[in-house]
Amino acid sequence: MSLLEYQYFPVTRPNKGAGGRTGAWRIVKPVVDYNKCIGCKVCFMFCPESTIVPSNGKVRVDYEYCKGCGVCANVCPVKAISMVNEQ
Amino acid sequence: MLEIRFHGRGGQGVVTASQLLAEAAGYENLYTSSFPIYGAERRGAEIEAYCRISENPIRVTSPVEEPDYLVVIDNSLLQISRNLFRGLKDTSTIILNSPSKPDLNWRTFHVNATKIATDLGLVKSGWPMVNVIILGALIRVMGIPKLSSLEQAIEEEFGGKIAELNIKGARLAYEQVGVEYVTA
Amino acid sequence: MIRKIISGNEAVALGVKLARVGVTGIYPITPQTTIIEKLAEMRAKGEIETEIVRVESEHSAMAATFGAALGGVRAFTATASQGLLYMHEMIWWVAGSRVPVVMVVGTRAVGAPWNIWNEHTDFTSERDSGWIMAFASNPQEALDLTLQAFRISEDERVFLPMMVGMDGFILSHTKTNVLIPDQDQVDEFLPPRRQPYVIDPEDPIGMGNIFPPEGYMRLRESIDLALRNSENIIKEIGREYNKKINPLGDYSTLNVSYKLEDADYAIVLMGAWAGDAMEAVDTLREKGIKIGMLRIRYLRPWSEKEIRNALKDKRAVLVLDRSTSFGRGGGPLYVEVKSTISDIVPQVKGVVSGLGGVTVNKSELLYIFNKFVEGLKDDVIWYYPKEVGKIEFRTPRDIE
Amino acid sequence: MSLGLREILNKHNGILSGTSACPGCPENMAMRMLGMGLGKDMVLVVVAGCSSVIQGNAPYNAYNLPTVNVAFAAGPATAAGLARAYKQRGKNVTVVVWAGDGGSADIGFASLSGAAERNDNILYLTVDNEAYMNSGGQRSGSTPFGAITTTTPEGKKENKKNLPLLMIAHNVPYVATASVGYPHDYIEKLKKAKQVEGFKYIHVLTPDPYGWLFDPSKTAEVAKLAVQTCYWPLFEYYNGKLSISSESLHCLDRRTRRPIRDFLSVQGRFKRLTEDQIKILEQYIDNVWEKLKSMLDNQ
Repeated sequence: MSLLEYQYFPVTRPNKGAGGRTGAWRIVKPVVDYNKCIGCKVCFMFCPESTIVPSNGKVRVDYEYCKGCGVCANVCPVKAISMVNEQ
Repeated sequence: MLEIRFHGRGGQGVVTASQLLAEAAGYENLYTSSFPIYGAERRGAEIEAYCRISENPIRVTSPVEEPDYLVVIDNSLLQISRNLFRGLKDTSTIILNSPSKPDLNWRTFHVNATKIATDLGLVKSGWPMVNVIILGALIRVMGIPKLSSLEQAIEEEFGGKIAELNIKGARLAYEQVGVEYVTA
Repeated sequence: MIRKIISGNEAVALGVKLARVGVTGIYPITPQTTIIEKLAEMRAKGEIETEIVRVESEHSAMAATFGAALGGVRAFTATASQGLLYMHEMIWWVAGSRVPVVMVVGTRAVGAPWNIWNEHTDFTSERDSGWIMAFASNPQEALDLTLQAFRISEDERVFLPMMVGMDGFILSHTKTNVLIPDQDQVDEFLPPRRQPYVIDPEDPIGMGNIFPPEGYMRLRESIDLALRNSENIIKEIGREYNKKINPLGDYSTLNVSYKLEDADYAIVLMGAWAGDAMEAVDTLREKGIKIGMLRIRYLRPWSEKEIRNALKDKRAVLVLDRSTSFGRGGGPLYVEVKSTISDIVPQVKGVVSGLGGVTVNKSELLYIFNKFVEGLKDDVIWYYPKEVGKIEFRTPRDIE
Repeated sequence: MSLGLREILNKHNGILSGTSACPGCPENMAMRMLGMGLGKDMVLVVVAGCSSVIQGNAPYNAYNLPTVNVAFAAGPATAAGLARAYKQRGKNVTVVVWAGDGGSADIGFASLSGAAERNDNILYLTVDNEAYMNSGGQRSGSTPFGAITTTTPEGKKENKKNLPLLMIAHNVPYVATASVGYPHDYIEKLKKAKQVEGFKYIHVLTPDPYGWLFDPSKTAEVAKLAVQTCYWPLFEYYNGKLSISSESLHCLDRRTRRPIRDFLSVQGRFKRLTEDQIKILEQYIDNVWEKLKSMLDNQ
């Protein structure tokens, strides 16, 4: 469909970062201790931001968007995630 | 253009009468419009409805104030209505549902539609349904539309037994009206 | 094409049938109720396949119609008065979404107090909402405009919702001769639905999440541009309607002129009373008074060019409003016309009348037009054909 | 039937990283689980609320689903229209309404009730954070007794409106409650609802760290506590039968309930509760369970 130059529609596409990158305001960040991690992925299940990504049977954190809420550290049954201060 | 005003009471089919007349005229490729005054639609309250018939497109949309024909479906309105005769011209004609001829200052026809309805058993919720019957008298007096067009409109509206009885009644009114003719 | 004696509401319902509407959200309100009753009846008889959502409010009627339109089918609803005001929020939402929807408004007064009769204030109060707004002057035109509304709103150069106004009772309940187009004629005129986007899993787009200020404003301007640009498209589609459906009226212009060309005086109005006004114009013409009439058929888009062209060289213009714009002096139509022609017409006068079902017939219009031609002192008058009955005046009460 | 992790991992993710949600947002958790439960063949209708904002800004959208944003009270009817459109087009699409407690219990209740009464073929989700959190935390009909909100600074004086029971009273085919603290239970219920024809209602408790005043890292924990203390019963009503979910079975007996204080004490919004007021809340919980028990006894 050829649309005219003046025609705009309030339509948006699914895309990462629609609400912006986390940037500088994160205070703490989760760090996974892979020696402790048993790969149960409970953290993945609860992460509100989809920033815990299943990887090689365990998980990794997408720090670009992680907001540092700490839910993952709290739900981890083996306490493999610790919240570390940002520099 | 012929302008017709119907008076009756809520529940007597005043609106239906004006619409059937319009539909009958429509079968003869005449232009027509019909509408009621809405508001007091309670059973028993005085109701007005209007119909216009013309060979040309009808532009006017307002109520009929100076009718050529006045149809009174309920003759008790003669005593109580304040609006009944408003706007009547010297040349206007009245068609009345009444057993006897009243003394009015206009060319007046009457037909005992109530008796026709009662004899036919056309009674709804205790009221004889005279609205369609009186149309038989009206079209006879006006000269248009044809009785067959009216019958077609009645058939279309009601169908079945009710249509049959109403057509019978309209025919009787068509035949009986004009037997007594009153001039001012 | 067949000729039938039907009411304005029946004509609209038949238009919906002919347009092959997919979904309609319905909720009753006088005087449009018989439209939705007729649709329900046709559906029950299997004459239409339209899905009918019998919602619990007008707000939901517009929401359901909106949802259906987003889902990719032709969608329709009808309302009036309080109902229109109740769906006001959704009316704006739909316009903002730019998704084609058609609505018929059987115009009626707005409370308080209660009044079920005709006036145009409900309709005119939506004039800034971003909808295309047409107003019929007889049941035939209500049907014609309803059919054209689907075509106009679904044109890719437009993609806006469209509402068609129709005087409550005066048109909605008047049975008169209507030419009903055949289904093939309509199918040829009205192609299958097109819309700018569809919401379904095939394309997981979002509609209506937050737009930052400049983006939002750009969308608003887009509505304005599409709406103003629709003028040409309406004419183009009107000409096509003339050709393919061959109606009684002429749809090649937005607004309709009557005996205006050589006129010194012009009347401007909208809706059903145009019929009585034409009769009054004829009577005055017979007396040698050069008067004509302009009937506004499209309140939006407002065709400045057409209206200026029609009213230029007039000695004076009288605008009749069947609606109010409290505190402005004159109704919305008066304000619009005055702002359009005040630099080329020396005198623009206004009459507010016909509110809440006040009947203004030919003889009353004649009276008004005569007064106008003789010269009105006031810019705007409120005209009452009959004495106003007793209304209680109350002195203010001090509250302890 | 339990949901294997492998199955969940393969499921659709409803949320893309980089939303506008606050850290620890329970609505985001609930939305991600929605995608896991329903897969891709769904359309989302979002009414005014946190979720309108969470999606982020144009030209993008953080919801990885076809999404319609609508006015506050317009969700159920818009969804009904969409569902009818898909029916006309012969498409099998689950239409989901996503509404907060304000949108469901207050401003949108008439349209919710209307859609339920019509048995429109939609799935309605109430994500209940127990106040108007998007506008800064004002009380709603779903705010519990005693909770401090910005419009009840002295604590709310009325009990929470029991929406799930109200929806059961509408005789709809499927009603369930869930909590983001128990993802498997919630996802199971979503999957079940998807198979049901007609109106489906799921009410998810989503504890909001900023409105309930607790540490955002404890979102899941508080959501569990609500269930463990029997404040938030998990149940399912299907085909006219009520069944209590396993996480809540212990609540049927007053003696096995975890004390409500364990739930209240972790939240700032209840910090001013007196002993008498806690008793009122205990009474409320008891009443809810008595009702549920009598429903179980009478079926």
